Amino acid sequence: MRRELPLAIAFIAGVIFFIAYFIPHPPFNRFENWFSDWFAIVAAFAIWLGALNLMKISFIKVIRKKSDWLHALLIIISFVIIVVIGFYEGYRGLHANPPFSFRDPGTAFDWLYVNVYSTLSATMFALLAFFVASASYRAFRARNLEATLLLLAAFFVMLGRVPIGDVITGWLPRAYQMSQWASWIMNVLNTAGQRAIMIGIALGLVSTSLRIILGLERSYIGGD
Amino acid sequence: MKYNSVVTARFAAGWGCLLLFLLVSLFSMPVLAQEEPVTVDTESLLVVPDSLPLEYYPLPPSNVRMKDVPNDAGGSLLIEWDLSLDDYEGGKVKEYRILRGEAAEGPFEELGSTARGTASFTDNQAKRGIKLFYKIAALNYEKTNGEFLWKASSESDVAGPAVSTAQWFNLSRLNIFIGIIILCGAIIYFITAAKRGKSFYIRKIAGIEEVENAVGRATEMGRSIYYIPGISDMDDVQTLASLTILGHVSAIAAENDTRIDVPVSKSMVMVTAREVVKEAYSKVGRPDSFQEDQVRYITDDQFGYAAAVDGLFVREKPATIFLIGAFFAESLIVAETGNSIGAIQISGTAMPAQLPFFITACDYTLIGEELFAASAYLSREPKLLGSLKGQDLGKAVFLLAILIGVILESFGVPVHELFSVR
Amino acid sequence: MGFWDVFGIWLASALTIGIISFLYRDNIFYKACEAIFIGTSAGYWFIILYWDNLYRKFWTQATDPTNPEWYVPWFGFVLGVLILTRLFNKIGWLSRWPLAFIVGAVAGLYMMIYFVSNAMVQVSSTIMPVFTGSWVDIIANTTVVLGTFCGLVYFFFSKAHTGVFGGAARVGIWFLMITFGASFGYTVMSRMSLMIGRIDFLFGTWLGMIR
Amino acid sequence: MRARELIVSGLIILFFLACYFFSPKPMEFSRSTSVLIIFLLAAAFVYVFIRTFRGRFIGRRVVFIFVGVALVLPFFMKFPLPLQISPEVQSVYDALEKLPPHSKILASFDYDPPSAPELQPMAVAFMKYAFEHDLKIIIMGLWPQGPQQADQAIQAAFIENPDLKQKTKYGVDYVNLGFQSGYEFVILQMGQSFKSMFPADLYNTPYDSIPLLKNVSNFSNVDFSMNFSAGKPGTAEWVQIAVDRFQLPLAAGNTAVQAPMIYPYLKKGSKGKKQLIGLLGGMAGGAEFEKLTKKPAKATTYLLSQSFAHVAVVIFIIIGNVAFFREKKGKK
Repeated sequence: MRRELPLAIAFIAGVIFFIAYFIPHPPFNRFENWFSDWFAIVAAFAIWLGALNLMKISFIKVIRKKSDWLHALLIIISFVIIVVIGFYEGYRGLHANPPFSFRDPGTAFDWLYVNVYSTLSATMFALLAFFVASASYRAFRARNLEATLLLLAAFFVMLGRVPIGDVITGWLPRAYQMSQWASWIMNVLNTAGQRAIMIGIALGLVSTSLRIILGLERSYIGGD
Repeated sequence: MKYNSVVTARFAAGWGCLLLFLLVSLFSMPVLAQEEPVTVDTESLLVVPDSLPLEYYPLPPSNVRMKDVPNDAGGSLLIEWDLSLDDYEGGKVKEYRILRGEAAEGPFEELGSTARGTASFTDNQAKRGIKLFYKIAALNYEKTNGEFLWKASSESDVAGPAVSTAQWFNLSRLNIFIGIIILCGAIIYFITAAKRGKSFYIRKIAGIEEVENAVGRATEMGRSIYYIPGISDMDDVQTLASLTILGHVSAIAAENDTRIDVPVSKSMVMVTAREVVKEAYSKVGRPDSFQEDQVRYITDDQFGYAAAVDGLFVREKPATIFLIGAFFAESLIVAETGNSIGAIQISGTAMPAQLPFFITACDYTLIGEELFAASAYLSREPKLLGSLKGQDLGKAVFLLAILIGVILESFGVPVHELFSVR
Repeated sequence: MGFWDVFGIWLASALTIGIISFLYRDNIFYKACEAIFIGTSAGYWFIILYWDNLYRKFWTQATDPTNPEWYVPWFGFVLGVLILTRLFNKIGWLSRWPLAFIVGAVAGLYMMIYFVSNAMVQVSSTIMPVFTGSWVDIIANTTVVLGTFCGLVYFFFSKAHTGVFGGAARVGIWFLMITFGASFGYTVMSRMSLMIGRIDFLFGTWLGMIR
Repeated sequence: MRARELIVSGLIILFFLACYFFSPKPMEFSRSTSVLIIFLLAAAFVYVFIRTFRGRFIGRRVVFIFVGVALVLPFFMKFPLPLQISPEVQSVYDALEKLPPHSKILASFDYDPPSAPELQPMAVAFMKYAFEHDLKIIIMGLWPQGPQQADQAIQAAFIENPDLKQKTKYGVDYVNLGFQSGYEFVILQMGQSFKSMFPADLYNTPYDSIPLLKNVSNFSNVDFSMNFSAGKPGTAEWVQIAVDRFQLPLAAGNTAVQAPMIYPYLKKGSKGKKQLIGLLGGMAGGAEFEKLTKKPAKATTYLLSQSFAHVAVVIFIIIGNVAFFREKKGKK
């Protein structure tokens, strides 16, 4: 019951949605849209698990005064603040006249979103600009022909995509300046490489999906 | 793996329902063929309201005909008509209005309008299975800044009844259906063949061949080996492939009596990795030299994990580092530190965005599918070997198609139609 | 600019500098900002999914009598509740049913979507008449066809890379390397743009030093 | 160690407060100071080259300082940049030029603030162009923050061109249908009917009472569509479903890291039909589009910093590799 039923469910769901691609006749044409609603609703429930788990771990750290309990306390406080404001603004927005969305500019939720959440996530990713530069200097070596080709392509694309590339190759006729090299690399060489990779990934995904449907791939169910 | 009956039952069920479905769609083919043509052609009446003089009125369009749009869920009809004779540059026709009613004389509602010179409109609100009647009105009008000065329209005769039907099989996707059936059939065939013990050839993969000398280097220098299985959890296929390779590397490390450390970022991965390494040690006859803390959990946080691993590299100075699995933006932080302490690095991932960093920073890299091919090669598991062979067959078909297709295309044979999507 | 706007800009600037301080070393400011980030992002998605998925997609459609398909969201609701059983380890195994349904359905769907758009369409657009158009087109088209062909040969595992086949694989890996080089270049470009966006905020919006 | 950490953080805070209170607003270097700065930067790079050539690598944090300087200082410099228009950007502009007034454009915003620096400038330029040429915009988003970014782009367009504000009316000239979750299934359902996916707009006004959407039922009633995307769901999904299945004319703006994966869709297929009309790639794509619409704005100013940063990374790669080859030759 614990292992056979889920595999059967996965098999039936997989076959139905596989066939639904080929049958326009209702109700099959509605399956993909129904599934998008179910997927969205289940995702909304699943995040309750994630959030509750995060809160549980953080609470344990705070109560047992673990080494980084302050860090955990800050996680709890910021989580509670944005959730409380989110619910408050949401309900206020629904019952206001004219109703507004909790995400509208001017609501407290939007203020938290712009000034805290998006600032932090943008800066977190922006850090990588520095790490890429230091890795370029200390680790990226033309150690063999393949790595040399890679660095050359990167060289021409990076310089070609900014005006400085054309300043350097200003002495060439317009059609042969570096920005045209970069466009040619992108439109021809990159297209060919990307296609080979996309076809490879597509075939890989078909075989993984088939194994999931036929119940050969069981890792997602975990232990008994 | 025990050859259990449930799996074969499922194979039979899967194939059975697909064949059944194929038969149903084949038999339904003739039924669809005879679509009754719907054309009505009678002399049209000029409707003359009292106020406007006759010559304002354009001649109406004629020969209105409808066709059910094939391969859809019903609910859409293609309406076509011959242009009104007054439809030319500067002519009297400015627009056409499409009107629909549920009875020949019944109330007509306006569906939409098309610009002068167009002779077709798709009505995709035609409820399935209901008889519908259409007529097209040619419209002449004068407008100043959005307001109508006057309007004169003359309608074509009523055409109908037309019914939109839904088809059980989308014929335009037949080529895709055949393609996916061949591919899935090949994968299933190779998996069952591999289960029955048939051995398959997999070409040499550079990264895996190097494992021996990389571990050998660590043994000579008397330093440890670090194995980083990526930061994804057990639901990522790349992590599963990485753990297979970990088993292989641990076995060689145990033979050479060199310590292998596996810091991980997900607790479930730690549990599985411990099993894999312990089993590798016992397989080589060294169960006692395995210590639990060789495989330990660091943190779930991406950058926290990268910073912690960097610290370990700088302190322990391992001779050989493996970075195999699913990596994200932290990949270059770890690879850079590994490079700066002069270790030999073998990496492998299927994340396209991280491959450039691994290729330039590491000595050997398993590129995309090579990661999965390596785990199939090492584990000899039927489902992995069978999938790999099935995918190779798919690639072979595509390679042949491209080769032959390009040649034939140069002579004008539209081979690409075979693969195109409508 | 009301008080809250000014305070917002100052807070955002403090958080930005806190995160950037990680470049110097891992310090308490960075740890505080990281904690706020973990808490806020978990809470943010918790709220977004509540209002957009649970309320707007489930509740409004499920309780709307005029909606002919009002029963559809209820099945999603049942799946969701079953997922929550994972919280209690006694009946935790129940959560495997919705998980199996989602994983199975996604497998069935993605198999088709990827097979069509990543494989069939790409192969169909690679099969093209090569000797038409200007000589620039001819070179471009032959290179694309050759590159895709050899790239695929490299990822072919059932034959050793020796002889002509080995040659094609070698050319294939060259094309792949150039593709990785291009995406390396673009990755650098996008990370730099992100940092430029932060600098525009710090020196522009906050300090007002940029016009 | 504690003391050094406090001193450094004290210095950082002092630096920013000094800038806040004492620096000229806005600060601009004269032409000569700009040239002097470039000369100093070049000298610093030569010093690094010599040092590395002798085998003594500079530390990770020194590299960070170089990158920081290369990113910040160009903001205050003024340099005319010879910007070449790439074919994929030109084809987006040409496609927009061919649209007659009052044509309806579906603009889907699938990105979030972290990718705003690359996509917001081109979104603002697109809104300005559309309103000036009397094109109607139907906004929606597959990412929760997308529609907000669209709103910010419209407000920025109004600020830069005030009389646009009077001319354009919400509901008649543009409408914002807001975010809908469900990834690519949203596109699929829009193929059949927009209304079923967006029963009401962002401000809960019902679909049918919006004048702009009177006879817009699905993709066949839209003349053009523009997709701004930073990942998944994004341009790839729009091509796979909206273009492949519903033949929607589509152009796109992508972040730089996403662009390489989208280029294959630009190539003419066998039927001579391109899946994607054109592509604005990263900030450079935005700057080229701004140049085409003759309104240089944010993207153009960012591009100078981008250029300096790229040159810095390229020089670091060269220095690293020269030292690597010298070391390898030494070992042999």
